[in-house]
Amino acid sequence: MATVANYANIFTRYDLIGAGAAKGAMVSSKDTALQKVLECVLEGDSDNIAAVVNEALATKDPMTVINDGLIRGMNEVSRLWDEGEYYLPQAIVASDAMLQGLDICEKKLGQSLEKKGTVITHTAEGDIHDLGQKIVNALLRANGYNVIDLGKDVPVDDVVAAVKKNKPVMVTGTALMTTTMTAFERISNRLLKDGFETPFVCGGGAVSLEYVTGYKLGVYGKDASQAPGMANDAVNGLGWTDMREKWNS
Amino acid sequence: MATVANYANIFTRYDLIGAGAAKGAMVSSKDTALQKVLECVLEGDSDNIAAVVNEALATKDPMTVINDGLIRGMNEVSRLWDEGEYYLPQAIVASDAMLQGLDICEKKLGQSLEKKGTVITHTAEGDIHDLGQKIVNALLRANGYNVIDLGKDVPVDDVVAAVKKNKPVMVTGTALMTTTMTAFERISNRLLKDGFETPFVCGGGAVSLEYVTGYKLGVYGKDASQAPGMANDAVNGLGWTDMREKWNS
Amino acid sequence: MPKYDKMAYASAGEMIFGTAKNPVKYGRDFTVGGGQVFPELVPHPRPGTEATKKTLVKEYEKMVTDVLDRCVAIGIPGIQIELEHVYQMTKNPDWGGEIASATKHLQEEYHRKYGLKSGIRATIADYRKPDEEDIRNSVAIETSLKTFETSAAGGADVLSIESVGGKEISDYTIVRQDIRGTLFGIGVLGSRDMEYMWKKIVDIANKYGVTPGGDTNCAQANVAMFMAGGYQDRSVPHTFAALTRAIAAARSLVAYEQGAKGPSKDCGYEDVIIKSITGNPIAMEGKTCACAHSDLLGNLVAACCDLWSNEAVEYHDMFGGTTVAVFAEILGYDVALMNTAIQMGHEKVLQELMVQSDKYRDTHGFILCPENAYEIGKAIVGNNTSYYARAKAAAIKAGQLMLGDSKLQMSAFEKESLESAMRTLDSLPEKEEDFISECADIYKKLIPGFTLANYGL
Amino acid sequence: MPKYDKMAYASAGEMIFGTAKNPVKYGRDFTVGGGQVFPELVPHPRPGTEATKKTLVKEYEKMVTDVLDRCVAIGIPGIQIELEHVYQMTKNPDWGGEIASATKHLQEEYHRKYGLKSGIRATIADYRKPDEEDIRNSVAIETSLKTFETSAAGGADVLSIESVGGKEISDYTIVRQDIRGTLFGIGVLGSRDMEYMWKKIVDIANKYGVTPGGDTNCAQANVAMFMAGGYQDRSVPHTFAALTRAIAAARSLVAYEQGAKGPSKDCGYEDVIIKSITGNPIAMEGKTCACAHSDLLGNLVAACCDLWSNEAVEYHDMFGGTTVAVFAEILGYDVALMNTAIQMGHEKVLQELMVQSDKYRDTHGFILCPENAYEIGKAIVGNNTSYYARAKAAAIKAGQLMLGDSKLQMSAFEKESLESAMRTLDSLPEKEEDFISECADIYKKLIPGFTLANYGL
Ligand code: B12
Ligand code: B12
Repeated sequence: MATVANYANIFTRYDLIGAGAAKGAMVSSKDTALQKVLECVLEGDSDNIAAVVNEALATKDPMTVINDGLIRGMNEVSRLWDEGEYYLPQAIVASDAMLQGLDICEKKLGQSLEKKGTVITHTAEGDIHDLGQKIVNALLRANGYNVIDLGKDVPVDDVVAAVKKNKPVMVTGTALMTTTMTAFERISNRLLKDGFETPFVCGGGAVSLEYVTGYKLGVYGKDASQAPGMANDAVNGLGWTDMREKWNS
Repeated sequence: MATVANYANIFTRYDLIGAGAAKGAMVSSKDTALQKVLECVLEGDSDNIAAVVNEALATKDPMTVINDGLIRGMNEVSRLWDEGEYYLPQAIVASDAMLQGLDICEKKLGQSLEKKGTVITHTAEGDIHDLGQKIVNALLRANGYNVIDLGKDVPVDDVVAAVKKNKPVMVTGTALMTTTMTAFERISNRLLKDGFETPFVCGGGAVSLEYVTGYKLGVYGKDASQAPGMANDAVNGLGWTDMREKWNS
Repeated sequence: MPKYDKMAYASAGEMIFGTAKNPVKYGRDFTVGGGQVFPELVPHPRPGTEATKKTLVKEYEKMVTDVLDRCVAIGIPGIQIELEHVYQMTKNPDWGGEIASATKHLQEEYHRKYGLKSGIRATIADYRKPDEEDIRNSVAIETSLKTFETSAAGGADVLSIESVGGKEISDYTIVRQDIRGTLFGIGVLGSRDMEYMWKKIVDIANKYGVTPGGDTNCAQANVAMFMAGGYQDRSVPHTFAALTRAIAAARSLVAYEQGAKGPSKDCGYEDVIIKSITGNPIAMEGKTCACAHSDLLGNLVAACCDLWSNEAVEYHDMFGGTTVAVFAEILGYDVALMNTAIQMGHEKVLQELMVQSDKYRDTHGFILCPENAYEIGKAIVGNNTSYYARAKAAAIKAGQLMLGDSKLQMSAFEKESLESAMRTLDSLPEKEEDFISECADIYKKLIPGFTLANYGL
Repeated sequence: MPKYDKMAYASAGEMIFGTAKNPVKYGRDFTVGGGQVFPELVPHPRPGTEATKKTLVKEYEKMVTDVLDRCVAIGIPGIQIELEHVYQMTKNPDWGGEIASATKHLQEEYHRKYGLKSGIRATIADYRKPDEEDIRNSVAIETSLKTFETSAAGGADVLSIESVGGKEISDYTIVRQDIRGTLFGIGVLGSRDMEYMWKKIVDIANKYGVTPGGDTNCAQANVAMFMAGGYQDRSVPHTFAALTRAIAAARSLVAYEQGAKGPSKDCGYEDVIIKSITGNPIAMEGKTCACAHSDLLGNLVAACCDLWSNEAVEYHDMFGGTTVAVFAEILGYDVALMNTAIQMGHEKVLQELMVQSDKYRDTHGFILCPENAYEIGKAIVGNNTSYYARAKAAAIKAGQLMLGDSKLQMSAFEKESLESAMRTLDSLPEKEEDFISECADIYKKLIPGFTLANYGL
């Protein structure tokens, strides 16, 4: 059987370009206990996080462990992910570890850290493609948001009712089918009718910028990683038109 | 070199199915002179039409030659075309011959046959794809219409002005580019503003039913062969909404 | 329980596009796997048309007519049309039935007029929610089964589904690069759910005299592959996605153990492994399904296909006609090339070209090239003691193959991700019951709503 | 006057995809005809975006980015992007220039980052109206030439046009099945107009150091082919369209006689004949240009291509990404298969498969399969006494070939149409001047606005 003389004329492995130039994590702590917390977060090591956090809490106050260990570690993870060093799973397992550590610190503190705000997430009526939503949930939680997860295949009525009840800073919708995404427009109309101007960030495979910016409140979310930034904007008082301006043009 | 064992597994020559079942023209005249006229039209024989029409006019009055020769022949051509017996070129050369014969008869009559009505045709501003329009022109003329041919790459203003001046029963537009068809909507708006409700039949490669039925006056023309039937409807008083109902749904 | 204990083919070299050991015949003169590849065209309705049954049926009639017209225009000898249900078609059983029936009438007309061969696949939407409901007794499962019936009664020739058993686990584990959980979600739970579902589907198919087609691991292996994405994506490692695919083969096989006959469902990239085991015809999709998603094995994946599909395209206008006609044309020429190769006796050469185009482009193509797929198939049938054992064996074999071919380049990150998964796989318990109880403990804590009862455990 | 008097290849057997006798090199590491086939992707803007320069430039930037991203995602080694001007880009020379420049910047960025090879073709719109104006001195020609300059200055690597000389005649004659007039409009007037235009285009290309690509007989042979359509269309006989194509080869050749170097323009289906004569690389399109139009030779037409194109696709969303990315992916895999064949030494087998897929599907494919194309090429170079003589010889040869192969089936109607055209061709005068004066008499009467002066006569 003949063999291939030169694969380079058939395909180019662009994924290998610049590979190996990995720079790794750039944060560390002089404190050994905090260093261990940092490492656990950076490695997403949920098995050991409890132990190292408890160890650190033996000598430090909870806010220090949170700020200089857990949150500092998570910020570095975000940087590594943004720069393509980490893949999504590294970001997610880190956030799992971080949230577990946080839990322990909060117990010790005797109170929960104040959340940055509440976000309601859902996957459209008739649609069970909810993986995008799950990623959004994880990333928002890792960034300090209180997430109300309405789940998948959520009737329009339920989304509207939840917004009225919880007055979130932002509501999100995921839809993967062009035949289910039409629910978003109905939600938007209902919210407006009742005087709500909550930014409504919509994303998912079949959903397009063109579609989402075709109804009021709609802001298009291309990638789950944008969700925390968008929520921050909403908390900072940006309205849906400003957000659309910023994220969708 | 290997050869193909069985082409039937690669493609099917659907064009050959039922071939040979050709039934041919089904009209004839007992009158030899009219029979020749009929044959000339059926064969699209522009070289001989003058001679045979003149021969027929020697013994018959012009209206008989027109009705029982030229128009009868042309009707049969239309039937043959509709049934897939004739190709478009047969219809067009027949109409060429028919129109030449008509000319001679009209001269003898001393007056033109009354036209069924006036139709204005054009190809959109910026567009020189005018072949569809040319076919429309030929078919409308063959069907007794006075065609005002504005040509190709016609500014919106000129189309509007021509409609105002000539008050046609119908106006047509051809566009082959999605970036030029947008002129149709502007024409429609201008006509409406000035109180004209002339049916505006738009067609051409890139133009779709969806687009044309998105603005007022617009009726979508899929095939040039529909133009005469549409013009007949317009003459019979159908408005653009009726025509859209009839042709576009 | 696993049934297959041997390979259908004596070697990978025997496997080729267009021919399957067990061809199936249905529809209008339509034989799949009988020496000729046919296109499978999947049309999707425009948003808004799902509003009423009337508008949706009309949309399908237009789409199907455009497809059949294009076949006749360019000489495509035969075609399968997949009615891949959007939610509304399954949710309302009579909609699915009526659309199948409208499609059948059109196909019959073109068969009468032109002799155009044809078949219809109905893929019922599985909209059960394993983390929210009893998936063996819910409105969702009852409705889906009802719609299988109306579809078969209406005119569908082949029944398929993209079943979602174990998705609640794999959704959690795939984005965490957790191979243990992924093996559990797909290899164990997915397989058990399929056994349950496919018994019922095969019964319905038999009741109506139609063909039970096959399933796909869209809900899991395609999620991983989709997220692994292109060369620049950083969502899921490509090596991890390849392991997921190998596991998926052990799972999707269950349909055939319960009586499915093929053609398999187009988006099951694992189907080539399944063909090596079952000898049943398979539907595949690659470059010409770019309208639905990108992949890194556009040519290779056609190497053993019996139907060649576009996965799905939404109905819209293009300069050259509507999308459904355009993709019917491209698929039509793709299969014409394959059929010419068959007619000229050059099919193995063309297959080798397809393979070499993509074998070293990415890990997914690497493990699915016929030789490697065959090896994975052997690992599956050689470990048929439990769903777990064979799925694990498939993953380990895939990993060994990837690590064993020096032409397959990997970035350091990708390689480390593979080696780490291999270490985990090696460390897992021998016995299925041990694995199940280990996983049950872990994931019941982590995944709200997850319950073993959904899987008869 | 005709220049070519011999064939570039000693036999049809020497012609193959990916390799041309005279490769051309430009852009970012981009060589066409040097042993590798590349895709040529043609994006078209959405309606409405043509409203202002700003919106149109932005639209192009988005489209080009999507294309380049997809190349990197799946590993396409290089790509050409064609800026096929919509009217507004030519009408406003600075628009065309700015879009070329924006495209170049993006290509440079991807070349720098990833080593992605690339080139840009600008196809300026020829919007002269031969029946309404002096086509050698009009605003239209001046503007077009101006836009050639701004495009070359802006960043276009290759210049092309779909020139329209003689269209006023052929539009009249093609729909009347008048082969004499078609020969006149294409073979004589078209050739003369190209001689005039291409001198100027080559000068501009030289001035800016870019490559003069080639022309296409889109305005005439494609009209005939497009109208001949599919098996069920009844607008123009397929045999007539095939004759038109042979004539077109003699005409489009003029570009190279005036200094064009290739790659030819994708929609010139006659290009394979031209490659046989000139040895210049050619761009072709077939199955994967179904987005722009259907044809009956989707595989065959790739047999000798150096670039492989989608002709044109409007920018829209699909499930799998935007249309331009989707078609870049399909083209990318198409060429990967060809390049694999080249690398494995199986290119002649793959070529034969392409050919046999469509040689007997329809007359157009039949006359354009390499052997027959080569024979038509020989008829052209063997009758190089005048544009008329060689175009007529091409048509007669094509007709003889069609009538001489019993495997090529034709309906009675198609055959009669061919035989009737052949009788007419046989009856035409020997000398060009006689033919011109005969046609001048006839068509001046029939076609309002037609004037010999437009063609220097
Ligand atoms: C995997 C998959 C499935 C799995 C879903 C598993 C799961 N875990 O969710 C299963 C098998 C269940 C499935 C089922 C079906 N599917 Co499906 N599926 C897919 C596939 C291949 C990938 C989807 C996916 O998981 N992507 C990965 C996730 C992470 O991406 P994502 O959700 O888009 O999210 C990303 C962004 O969009 C964004 N994002 C998402 N939401 C939000 C929100 C915010 C706020 C922000 C900022 C960002 C954001 O962030 C994420 C990236 O970080 C797509 C193909 C495609 N082209 O999309 C088809 C697809 C969506 N499915 C389709 C169909 C038709 C179906 C079925 C109806 C088929 C059937 N008849 O069985 C059923 C649906 C049943 C139902 N009622 O829902 C069609 C939809 C076509 C259409 N008409 O619109 C597609 C396009 C495939 C096709 N045929 O072409 N499917
Ligand atoms: C031939 C052709 C040309 C020829 C035109 C020759 C001629 N005689 O008109 C030439 C070479 C001149 C040409 C030039 C260009 N073309 Co051009 N051309 C084509 C092609 C291949 C076929 C068009 C054709 O003649 N069809 C045959 C005729 C008979 O069909 P028709 O006009 O559609 O008419 C039928 C129906 O639509 C209907 N109909 C039409 N009008 C009406 C009206 C009424 C009332 C009714 C009832 C019916 C009706 O009846 C007819 C059938 O009976 C198309 C491909 C396509 N998919 O359409 C591209 C196409 C239209 N061209 C295209 C382009 C881009 C161009 C150029 C800009 C390219 C360039 N940069 O040079 C220039 C345009 C310059 C300009 N300003 O106009 C694009 C348009 C893309 C877009 N963005 O929309 C297309 C789609 C090709 C592509 N790239 O995919 N082109």
